[in-house]
Amino acid sequence: MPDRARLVVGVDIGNSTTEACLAAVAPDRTVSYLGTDLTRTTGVKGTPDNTDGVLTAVRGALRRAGRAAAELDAVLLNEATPVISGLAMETITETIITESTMIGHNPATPGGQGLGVGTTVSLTELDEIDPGPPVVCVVPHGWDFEDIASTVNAAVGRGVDVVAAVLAGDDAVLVANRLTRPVPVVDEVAAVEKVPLGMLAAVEVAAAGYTIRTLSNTYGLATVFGLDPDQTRHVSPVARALTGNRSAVVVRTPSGDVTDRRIPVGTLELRGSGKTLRVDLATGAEEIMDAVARAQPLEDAHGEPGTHVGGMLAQVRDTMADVVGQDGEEAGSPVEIAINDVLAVDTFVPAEVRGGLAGEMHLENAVALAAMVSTSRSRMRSVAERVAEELGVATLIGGVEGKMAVRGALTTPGVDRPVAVLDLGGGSTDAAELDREGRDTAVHVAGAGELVTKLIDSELALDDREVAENIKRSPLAKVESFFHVRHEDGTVQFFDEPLPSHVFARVVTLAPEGPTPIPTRHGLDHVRQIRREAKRRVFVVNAVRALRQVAAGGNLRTLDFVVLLGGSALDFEIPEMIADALAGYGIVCGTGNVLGTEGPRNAVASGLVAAHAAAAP
Amino acid sequence: MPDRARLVVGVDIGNSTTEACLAAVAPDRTVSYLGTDLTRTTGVKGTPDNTDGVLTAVRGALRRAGRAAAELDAVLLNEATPVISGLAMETITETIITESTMIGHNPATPGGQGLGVGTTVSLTELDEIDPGPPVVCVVPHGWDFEDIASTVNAAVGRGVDVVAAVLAGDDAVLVANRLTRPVPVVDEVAAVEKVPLGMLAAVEVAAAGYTIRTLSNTYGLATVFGLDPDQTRHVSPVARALTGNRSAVVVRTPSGDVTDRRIPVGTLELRGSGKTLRVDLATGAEEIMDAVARAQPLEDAHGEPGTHVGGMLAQVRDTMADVVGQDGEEAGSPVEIAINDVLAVDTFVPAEVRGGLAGEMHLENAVALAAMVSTSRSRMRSVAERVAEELGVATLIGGVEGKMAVRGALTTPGVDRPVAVLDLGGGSTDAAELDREGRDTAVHVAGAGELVTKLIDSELALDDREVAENIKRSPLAKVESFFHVRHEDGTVQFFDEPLPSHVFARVVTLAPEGPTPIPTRHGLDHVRQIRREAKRRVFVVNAVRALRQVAAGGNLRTLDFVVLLGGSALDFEIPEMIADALAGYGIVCGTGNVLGTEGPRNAVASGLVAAHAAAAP
Amino acid sequence: MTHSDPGSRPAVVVHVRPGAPERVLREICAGAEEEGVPTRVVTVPGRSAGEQDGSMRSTGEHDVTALAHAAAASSRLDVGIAVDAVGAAAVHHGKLPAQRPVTTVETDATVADWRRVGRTAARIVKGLPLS
Amino acid sequence: MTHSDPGSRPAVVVHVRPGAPERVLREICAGAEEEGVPTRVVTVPGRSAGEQDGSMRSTGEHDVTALAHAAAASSRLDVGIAVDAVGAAAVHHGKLPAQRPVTTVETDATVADWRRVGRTAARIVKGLPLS
Ligand SMILES: Nc1ncnc2c1ncn2[C@@H]1O[C@H](COP(=O)(O)OP(=O)(O)O)[C@@H](O)[C@H]1O
Ligand SMILES: Nc1ncnc2c1ncn2[C@@H]1O[C@H](COP(=O)(O)OP(=O)(O)O)[C@@H](O)[C@H]1O
Ligand SMILES: [Mg+2]
Ligand SMILES: [Mg+2]
Repeated sequence: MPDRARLVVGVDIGNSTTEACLAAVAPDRTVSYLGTDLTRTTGVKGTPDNTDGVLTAVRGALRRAGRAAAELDAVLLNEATPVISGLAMETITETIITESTMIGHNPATPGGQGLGVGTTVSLTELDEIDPGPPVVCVVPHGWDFEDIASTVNAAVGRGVDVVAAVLAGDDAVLVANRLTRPVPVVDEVAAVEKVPLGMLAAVEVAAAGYTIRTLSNTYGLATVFGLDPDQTRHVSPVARALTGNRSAVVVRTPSGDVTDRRIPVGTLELRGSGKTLRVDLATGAEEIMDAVARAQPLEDAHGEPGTHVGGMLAQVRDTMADVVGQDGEEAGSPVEIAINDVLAVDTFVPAEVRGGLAGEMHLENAVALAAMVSTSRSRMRSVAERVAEELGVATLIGGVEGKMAVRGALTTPGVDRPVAVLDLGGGSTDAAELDREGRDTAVHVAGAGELVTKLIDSELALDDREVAENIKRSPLAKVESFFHVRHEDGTVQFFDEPLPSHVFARVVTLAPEGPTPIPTRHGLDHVRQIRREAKRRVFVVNAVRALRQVAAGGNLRTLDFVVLLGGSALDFEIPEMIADALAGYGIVCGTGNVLGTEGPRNAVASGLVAAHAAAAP
Repeated sequence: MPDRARLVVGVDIGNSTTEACLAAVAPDRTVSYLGTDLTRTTGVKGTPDNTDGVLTAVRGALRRAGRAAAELDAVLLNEATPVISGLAMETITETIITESTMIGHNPATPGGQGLGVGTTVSLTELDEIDPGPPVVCVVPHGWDFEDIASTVNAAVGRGVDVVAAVLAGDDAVLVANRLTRPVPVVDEVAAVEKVPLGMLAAVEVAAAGYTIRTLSNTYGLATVFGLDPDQTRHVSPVARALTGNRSAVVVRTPSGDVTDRRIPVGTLELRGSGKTLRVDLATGAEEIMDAVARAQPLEDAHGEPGTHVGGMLAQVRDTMADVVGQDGEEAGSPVEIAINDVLAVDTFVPAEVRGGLAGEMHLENAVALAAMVSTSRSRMRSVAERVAEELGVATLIGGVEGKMAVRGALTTPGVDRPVAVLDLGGGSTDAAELDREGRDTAVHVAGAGELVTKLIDSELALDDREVAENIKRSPLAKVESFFHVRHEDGTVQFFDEPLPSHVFARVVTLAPEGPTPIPTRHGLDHVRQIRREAKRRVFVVNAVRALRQVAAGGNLRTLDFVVLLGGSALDFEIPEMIADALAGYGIVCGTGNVLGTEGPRNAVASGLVAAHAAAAP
Repeated sequence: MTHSDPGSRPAVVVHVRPGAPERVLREICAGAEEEGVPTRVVTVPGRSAGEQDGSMRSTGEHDVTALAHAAAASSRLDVGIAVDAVGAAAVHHGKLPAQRPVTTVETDATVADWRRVGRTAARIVKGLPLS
Repeated sequence: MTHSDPGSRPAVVVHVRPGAPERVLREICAGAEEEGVPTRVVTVPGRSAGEQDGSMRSTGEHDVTALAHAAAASSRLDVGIAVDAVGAAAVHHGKLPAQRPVTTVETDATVADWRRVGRTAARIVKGLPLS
């Protein structure tokens, strides 16, 4: 044992963040923590590119503690299990309208109110029509609202029974206001020229604040069109597609139809626990996760080649191959790349309906998959060599991340063995447990902060990862006037300077620079619910799943203290969601406060130091 | 067979509504429907008091058809199964604060921001305190905000480290604005005199729009108070109770505690299917409904005497005994009263926390039970006799409600056998099925519109059935200014006359007379979610449960057409919720349109006519 | 047209008659301040603020209501309060008819009532239920 | 002080200069009407509506902006539109600084632009996103 305190720095290279913890280890093995730092990980975790980030973090910690690199006795690196995660999403349903049977796009300003049923006639032919059975007037592009109204009024004056209108432009209210006899009017039908003429059609517009009642009811459609039971069975999807709309048009054509088709996406093959299980991706998350549980511990997963699943998994595997394989120096033994965990989440994607006449959107079902890929080969050696070279300090590769995290977590006030940690990262949720006897276990499960961001991104059709990440990280607000916003908890905040008009009446996230609008027609609570549900479906599900794998006998009740760590433990609501879910098992759960000061950060880095001190010769 | 058309009227006496259907039955048995009517049921269903309602409905239908009572050949009454339903709700958890450990009442306007940890000292003693460790100043009632601020400022000026304040009055912002050194201030602590002095306390106030992070985290509390693992385990409920608050105070006392106690409410005993199952009410709805399913068909249910459950079920049974037993004329055979179905729903009740210092509320778990009681004895005979007497017309008691409802439902356009109906009433959800061969089955399950109203009432702590019924029946709106409201779908409605100030900024339901405020601090979406969840937990659950009992082999996929009937099928969202839930089983589901004109009303009454015509001699 | 002078900081405008009791004004302003909404106090001499409303030159409720309406009209937040010489007070909104104040209190009101006046004005601004 | 005359029906006020093109005005009003918000058109002679803002008596953007601000000030809904003699238009809100209109369009605008002007004004009133 050395006779002076040794200066060591633990470094944790994560997928997103590299953290350092500087400490002095006294000859009697007591540890004095001197400073910490964190920086973005450079390059893909476990590759030589990480060196820059490591140096930044180590130097940062030294600077904060007022020490020099020359004083360092050792750099301790985590083992950085080569675990990466991949994300993919597949739409499994598709809505198709044939023969332009249905217009259900919910324009913001339909006109009139009520239900009109009649034969479709083009406005251009209205003056040739004789009085007779009711007609629904279809107005092509380019007509002015006053001309539309006067043409319809003239026909009505001649005794033609015009009971509704369908317009190309955004003129429904204007036209309705000018009709001598009020009828429901649906507008903004972009492809109005495709509306079949000479067919029976029904147009319904509900009062403001209400939704249609007849066309969204299968038997309402049957009544309106006089359908027989067999035909009724066929229009049932039309009724369902129109549910919740304020207005709609349904045209009865000989074989018009709306179908909700399942897209074949292929089969997932899971190998583990001595069996091979096959599960159709289209059956949804519940069945997939059931199969994953039965194949526990999972050894590998494959997707049927040539199918969507096949492509998804191949892609994740390829990324991993790139990571471990490119560097010639470490070639040799064949690299084994296996998928050790899969998380499937049911989700939906707003998608344009095929065959729609007005850009109708429908929420299609989809399945998001996160896969956890590991390999037998690590390239941390070369990271260590480079760090040693740059700093001129012995660089050691320390213990397994999860096990180190537990040690770090134990520095949180109030925590004792047996303790389990949940490291809520970007790509994976890692759990580790240390029991009363000092035995520890650690697992990685697929799916974490990145998947949450992705779900928010796709469910809100943002197509902007940064906006989705903002939504994830901060409470929402609604801009209620040019001078104030209302936070999601109902409190109001005023601004002295007027807010820009592009955020007016928008749901926003509040960045220090000001409100950032979320490009969506949905209200604050809808966005909030999507945000919370995404977090719940990833982190609450994974917390339970991961803890079951480390708890004795898979029984959560054997756990006592659970400490939440990692970047996603900084979230303003994820920790409380997990604590709520675990409370039922008698578990004490909270966000870690590593070293009593670092919050949920730095557990692995400080754990490396602690393990090193305990094992010191 | 008679050689002229016979004039008959079918009458359906429901728990809430009495409906009549007038028709002419031709010698060849073809039926011409002439008119319908409906009125509130008079008295309890199945008792002689119903007569008045029957007469009103029959006369209404006659008047509409322009016929006289003298022309009637027969009045057809439903069998009116003596089925009543009872509702009860029991709180199963209770939150208790001992030694005034915690103040978590979330005042609307706390002051300052951040976390302060120190020893509690009364403001009255602040001028006697020497500079030293940090103190949290506790301000009794009656102090003016300027005096509070100047006293604190004077102490701080002398070097006393005041780190936070707790006030009786609503003065936190006023005081915080006048402090020379800003600290977090929590106000409106009504029982401030009970805050223990000389104890370590932590006060946290988050920024507007955010929630506290330290005191709602178990390990945050452990850090702040330097707790050992055992103590940490004990404060875990405190952290959970404070989750979601913007401000909080936690005082560390020798044995202070917050507990979430389970209230013993007793055991439910279910007899059926040759077994007797016992289930603890406190285990919640899932376990109870599981047991109910295993005891299917349920023959009777009892609650342990002397417990809450016992009281609940005895009460329902007593009401039924009153209904069937009071009328001496029908005594004779001993009356058998049995509980044939139970629906348990998990719910919550906002309740004041015992031991709270500021009227803290907590959502306590509760179980709502709907029970379906039936008896072997019906008193419809006496109703029939009175009707016959008053109208001078032969009055017959026709078939079972459910079976009649199916016949009525078949008059809905587009419907064919096999068909199932769901009669969504006030007290019970009734299902009936008619298969291709003409075999029919019918069941009543407990829980319907009244239970939905009750859940809304108690979850929002309204204590006003009428407001709850309004919330159930109509979309919500928020009054956004003196001149406009925003409907729950986001559309805006303007008023020329200013809205009264008592509805300003309130969530309202829109009655024809104007907006009615909902007395709640919650936002529109919270109320909306409670409304929808109540409907889902009662009607979607019951639809599936009831249909399983009538479907061949309990398999919903054997069903083809499902027709929704009854008062609750008039709801603006219940039918679509049920249709959504059944779509997965390939079922065509919609709201009935009896006779092609009556909507979901009049199915039983018109079914009675149809059955009578089919069976006519 | 000073009513919406965009230079001034948004505030609830309080019009007070000369001689209005200091403690009434203090509690009213405190009520708004506790809600986080600033007030701007303007002393309005005489009773002439009812000029839009010639018929209401008498003392009492009419005067304080008209004065509050004028205060609201000059507030960028559209909300005004008035306190008359004997301590009666009213809260008004610029878009409401002049004769329909949001709330008024008499001269015999309590500290709690005055606080409520300020709080009500602030809560109109914040779009929160008034009670 | 006509700006909030509570007797008038709430409407977006449109100030037009004499000679403003009829079709511009028509489409602007149509844009608001389609959104269900009424407009009140007031012809304002000369260019004197910029009087609050003495420096901006020139034609063009400044005039139409000031005119729209004045229109907003006279609207019970706080929203105004202006159309000048050559067909340039602006939308303004009464609480915004005079020189910061919500939107403006030039004389070479299209039917769709003019509709959008009316729609924008209406959507401010309704509290809906402007685009
Ligand atoms: N303040 C925050 N709130 C919510 N999420 C956060 C916050 N900071 C980081 N994250 C999330 O944490 C994840 C990265 O966690 P981290 O522990 O740094 O990952 P890793 O362990 O893989 O390096 C990302 O998904 C990121 O969105
Ligand atoms: N328009 C409506 N919207 C929603 N619920 C309604 C409506 N009208 C009646 N109800 C509900 O229907 C229930 C009564 O249904 P009904 O069929 O009349 O009962 P019953 O069959 O027992 O006589 C009540 O719970 C009532 O709240
Ligand atoms: Mg439109
Ligand atoms: Mg306060």
